[in-house]
Amino acid sequence: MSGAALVWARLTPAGRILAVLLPVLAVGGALTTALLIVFGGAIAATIGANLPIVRFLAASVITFLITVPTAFLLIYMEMKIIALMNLRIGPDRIGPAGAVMSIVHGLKVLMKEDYTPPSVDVPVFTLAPVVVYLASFMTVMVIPFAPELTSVGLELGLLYFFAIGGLGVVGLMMAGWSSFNKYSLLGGIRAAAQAISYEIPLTLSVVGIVILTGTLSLPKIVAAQSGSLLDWFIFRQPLAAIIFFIAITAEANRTPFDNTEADQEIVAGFATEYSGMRFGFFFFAEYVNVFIVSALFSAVFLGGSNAPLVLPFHPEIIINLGSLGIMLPILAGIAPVIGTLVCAAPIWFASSRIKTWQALVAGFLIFGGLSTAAIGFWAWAMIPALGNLIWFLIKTFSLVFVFVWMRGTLPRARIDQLMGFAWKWLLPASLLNIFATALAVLLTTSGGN
Amino acid sequence: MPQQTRPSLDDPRISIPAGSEWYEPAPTPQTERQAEFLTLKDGEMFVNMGPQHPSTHGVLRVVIKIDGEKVVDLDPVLGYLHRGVEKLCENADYHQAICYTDPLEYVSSLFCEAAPVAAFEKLMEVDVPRRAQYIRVLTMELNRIASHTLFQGWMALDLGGLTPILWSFIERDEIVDMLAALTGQKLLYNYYRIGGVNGDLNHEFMSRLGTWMSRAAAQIDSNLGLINENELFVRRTRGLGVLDAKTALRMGVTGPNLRSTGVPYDLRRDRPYLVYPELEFDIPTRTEGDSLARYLVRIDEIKQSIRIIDQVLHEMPDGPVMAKLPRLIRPRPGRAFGAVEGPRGVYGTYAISDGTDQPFRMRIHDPSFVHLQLVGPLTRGNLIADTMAVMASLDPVMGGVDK
Amino acid sequence: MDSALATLLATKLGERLLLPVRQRFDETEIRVSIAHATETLRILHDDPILEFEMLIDLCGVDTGEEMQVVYHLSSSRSSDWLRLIVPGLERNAPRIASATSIWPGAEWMEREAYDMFGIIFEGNRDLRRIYMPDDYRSFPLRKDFYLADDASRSPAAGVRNMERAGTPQDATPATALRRTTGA
Amino acid sequence: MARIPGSGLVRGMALTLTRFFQPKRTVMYPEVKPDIPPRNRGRLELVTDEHGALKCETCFQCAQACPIECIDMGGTDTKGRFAVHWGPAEQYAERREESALRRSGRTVSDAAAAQGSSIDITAVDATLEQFDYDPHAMLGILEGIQAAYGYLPVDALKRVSRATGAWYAMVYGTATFYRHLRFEPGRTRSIAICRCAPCLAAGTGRVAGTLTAEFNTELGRAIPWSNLRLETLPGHLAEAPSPLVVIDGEQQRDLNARNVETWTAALAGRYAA
Repeated sequence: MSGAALVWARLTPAGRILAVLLPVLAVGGALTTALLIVFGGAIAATIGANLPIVRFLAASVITFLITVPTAFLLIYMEMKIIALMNLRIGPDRIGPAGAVMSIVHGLKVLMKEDYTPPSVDVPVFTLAPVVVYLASFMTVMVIPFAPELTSVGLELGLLYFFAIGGLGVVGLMMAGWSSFNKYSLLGGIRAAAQAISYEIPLTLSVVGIVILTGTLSLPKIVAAQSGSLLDWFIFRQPLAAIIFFIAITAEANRTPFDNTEADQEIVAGFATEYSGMRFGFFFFAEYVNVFIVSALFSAVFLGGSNAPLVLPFHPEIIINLGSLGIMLPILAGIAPVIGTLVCAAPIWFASSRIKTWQALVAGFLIFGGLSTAAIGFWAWAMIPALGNLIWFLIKTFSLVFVFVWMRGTLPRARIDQLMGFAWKWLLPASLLNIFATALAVLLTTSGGN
Repeated sequence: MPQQTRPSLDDPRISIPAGSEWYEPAPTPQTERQAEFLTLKDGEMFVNMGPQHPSTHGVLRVVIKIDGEKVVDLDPVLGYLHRGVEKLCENADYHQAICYTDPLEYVSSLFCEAAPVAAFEKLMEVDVPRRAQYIRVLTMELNRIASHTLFQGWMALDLGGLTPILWSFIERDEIVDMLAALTGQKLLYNYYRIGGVNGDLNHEFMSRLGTWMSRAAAQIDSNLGLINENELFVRRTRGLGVLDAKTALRMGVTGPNLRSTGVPYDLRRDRPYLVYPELEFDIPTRTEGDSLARYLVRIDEIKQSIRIIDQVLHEMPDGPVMAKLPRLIRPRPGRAFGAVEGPRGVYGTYAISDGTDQPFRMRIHDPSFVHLQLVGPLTRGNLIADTMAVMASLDPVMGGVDK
Repeated sequence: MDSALATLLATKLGERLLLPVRQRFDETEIRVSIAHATETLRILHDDPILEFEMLIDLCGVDTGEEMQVVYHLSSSRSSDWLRLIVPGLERNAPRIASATSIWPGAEWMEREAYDMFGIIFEGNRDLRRIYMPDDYRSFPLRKDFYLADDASRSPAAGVRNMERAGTPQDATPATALRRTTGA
Repeated sequence: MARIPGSGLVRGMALTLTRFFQPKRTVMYPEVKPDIPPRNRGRLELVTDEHGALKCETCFQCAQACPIECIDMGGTDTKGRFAVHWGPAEQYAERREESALRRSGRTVSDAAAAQGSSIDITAVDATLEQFDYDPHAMLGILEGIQAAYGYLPVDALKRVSRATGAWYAMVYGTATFYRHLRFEPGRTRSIAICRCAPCLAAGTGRVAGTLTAEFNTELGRAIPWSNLRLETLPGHLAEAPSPLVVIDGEQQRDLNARNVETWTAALAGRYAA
């Protein structure tokens, strides 16, 4: 047995991993540095030359990366909220309050057998989940999280949104037809019919806002709602808001309009024959859709990233950390200790029954809270985009909560009642809304000159 | 199969080729009705619902012939849960027979015990002590409430609501724990004996019952507030699967399904048994006869059952709970038909004794078996979703249907 | 038991009764022959005084020598169960007219009786196995059908006899189809 | 229900929102197990006496008598190969089990009797000789044995049973009937716990609870496998402090309201050995 083998045999698993990893990293790092030194200028020139493409690629990668955690978060929200409404506790074993449960679900889906039934149309069957997921995450790119945080500020953002969002139905149809199952077929056809019926009021309901703002770009629509609470379109276009909300509920296949996967009627709808990660794509796409439609609603009607109340002042905090010099690391080192002691002291003096370590823990928590609040305030003051993003996410997730709440409460509508509602009520109402808005605009402008 | 202009998925031209291992030849019709069912018209296709399906209560298989979303025809296929209980009862002695009938309808098993026990008591010509009669009424009404609360959860679940089933299971669990404290078992209480009941009321049961009675009515009402006036629920069930009184009588329908058509037929009134004649309660009836009426009649029965329990608790006499009987039940030769009014209808037992210690023939009649015939006539021409609503409103339990 | 019902039945049905009306507990029992079964049911159902509108139960009985079909009827007029027994179906080819023309709800109960006893109800449009699989040959509730543990209790007669349970000639589904379709 | 359209939906939503904040009804199963109702007719198990021997005679009459075949005795067959579920009594190994034979008055094979004799039984034989192997003089025999050994060894009882021909059940019954006959060596150390109100308030309740839990017994019952006996003090001694615990007649001074837990733990540790 050679020496190397002997050493290798002595190593622990972690040691073996390191022994493999370190040389690879060293060599790889050396190579990359060498490449950068040699071709760095050229690469930078290329990137600088066609910045839009790079920006687009980066944006698409980032959006793709944020969809999955969003889906996990929404799945966990749904499990937990519906459980609490059912007087259950819900997931509580994995992670704090079961927060990791949905990730474990994702791993389970990954580990499941990916089964392709006989006599399915294999290419279509395989492509369908991809199409659905693509359609749902491509729409994320036009969502204006904040004025500075819009990955692609399309001028036709709203139109693009509806177009790509409608594309998901193609995937559902593909899944329904290709999986050679009657339940799947029914589910796919239901999805198509429902989407076609509700695209129309969905699109028509925002025409009023387009008339008011004169643009289709989502950032501009959000900007048009800046100002006080009453500038939000939900107060200026309440009828449109109601129609839009119902329509997006149907678009996202949420209860009470989840006829496409009505498990009491058609077992799992279009996803009946799917398993493993292919089913996971459908599953994620559903929740990403919920997030997207909530984001769209909050962007179009709830003022997007605008704060509901405009603060009269915007604090300007100028701290030049560099000016502290050597004190900075010292401060960073001793400030927590001093702060903890300072916060712990009053508690410790307050009562003799409180043990010292309890007082210290409480003081540490208090100091942590205070410092976090201070840093947050500082960040909010320094980076305005952060405040906007926070407002946007608050609105979006409150809407997500409303969707989950409805799922926990309402029974399902029958498919024909669903259609009838779309064609008989929502369509005329949205047309009425358009005419009223146009008339109002006409009168005001003519009155103006 | 006739030449079709709009091919369906059952068309051999696009279905699985005969060579493949997944190929199933079409079943050969055995009767006129089946032959008529198996012929497909333009664009019709079969959808095989069950035996494992989210909304068939138990293992029921329903072959549905649909045209698009419309249900053209429908053929329930039974027997997936068949245990041959009647044959088993003929090979067991009378006590064991009661034990066998217990798991027939696992949702309300006390009624499945009460019917054969009534028949055997007729055969033995034994008078049940009054306290035992009161205890039987009390437990049966409790079981009726448990079954109906569970039904309203089921109904909402089959219409797509997630929450009510869990709330009604909370209510049911309290009653079930109560009965477990009394009888020892949670689901299949084998509590009734020939000539009485297995054990007297104990303190745990009474305390649980007291706490439950203090808040049952309000709690159940607040649970109902979730869907009773919900527009979606009402729109889906009103005017769906309308059953008129004459058809109901000709189809042999009993129980709440019959009362929802306006016929106030209730064994507790028309064929008085136990101490029901001395108790005061109403027979809730509706005249619409649709799914909503079937639902609401059951909801009203819950309130009446609470009334009955209240009276029983006040009038409960003292005394023995078991009549004096030989250990080995050996009745005189004869025939007897015992029936009770259950949460789903008339549970009947027709027992023939030949003088031995085993019933010579024991026929068990279960209302769900009859009511399941209605699913076809009531859903023909409606949508697939309505099949679920109708089936849920008829409230069959496959354990009883398949015997 | 109400004796008024007994006299009423005696007058209404008259010579159709094979035995005088028997009453025990809250049950009134009459017996009619196979030939008169359908019209007796018709009378009981249609008569404005009797109006036994509800067919509570329909079942077959194998007494070992013969087959019986037992109907349990209920009327709003009387507080008695009416039990109508139709005796004397021979065990090899039990055959009786169906009651589905009066009570469509009797269809499945007749199917069950056919499934368990092989009794053929002429006129039932859907007379086939309901519990047992379609290719099942024997009729479980007949007295010559032994249970497995029954066999273990009586070593002489048991598993051996289980599979050759008495199957009446031409009581197979095909003949039922022939009967009902008149082919 | 002719009201504003959607009011039903709104009411339902409001109801779920109220339930959202109400206390939850989940039973955390693996931690919290539901109690079995006292009338539960579940699985029956054969109980063993404090010597680890079967108390059941395996006469199978319960299984034969149960009207609904709820009792169903099973076990391993006599060769220890298969688990027999239903069969004649003779084919169960439990039926050959020594104490089952002895209790049901069946003859015990010598092997079964010999393998248990761990003490020298000359004194037993002497006592038996003195009483002329007379089962009617059982009390005298047992008293003699206790005088010889200080207590009643199980093997001595077996020997008595075989020698006098009396059923072991009879010997054992006699031995358990009389208070002064003991199964355990040595004199019984008695721990008497005062349960008057001030003492309970001072923590004797915790003492009693800990000790009963520790020794798996109840107050006032001997613990056969140790020479310890937990009792309730009939009355609070005069001018005695609370809490009061008396061990073998001497009251424990070092016990006070603050060190109840530690003191009890120490006591339990001392007597567990």
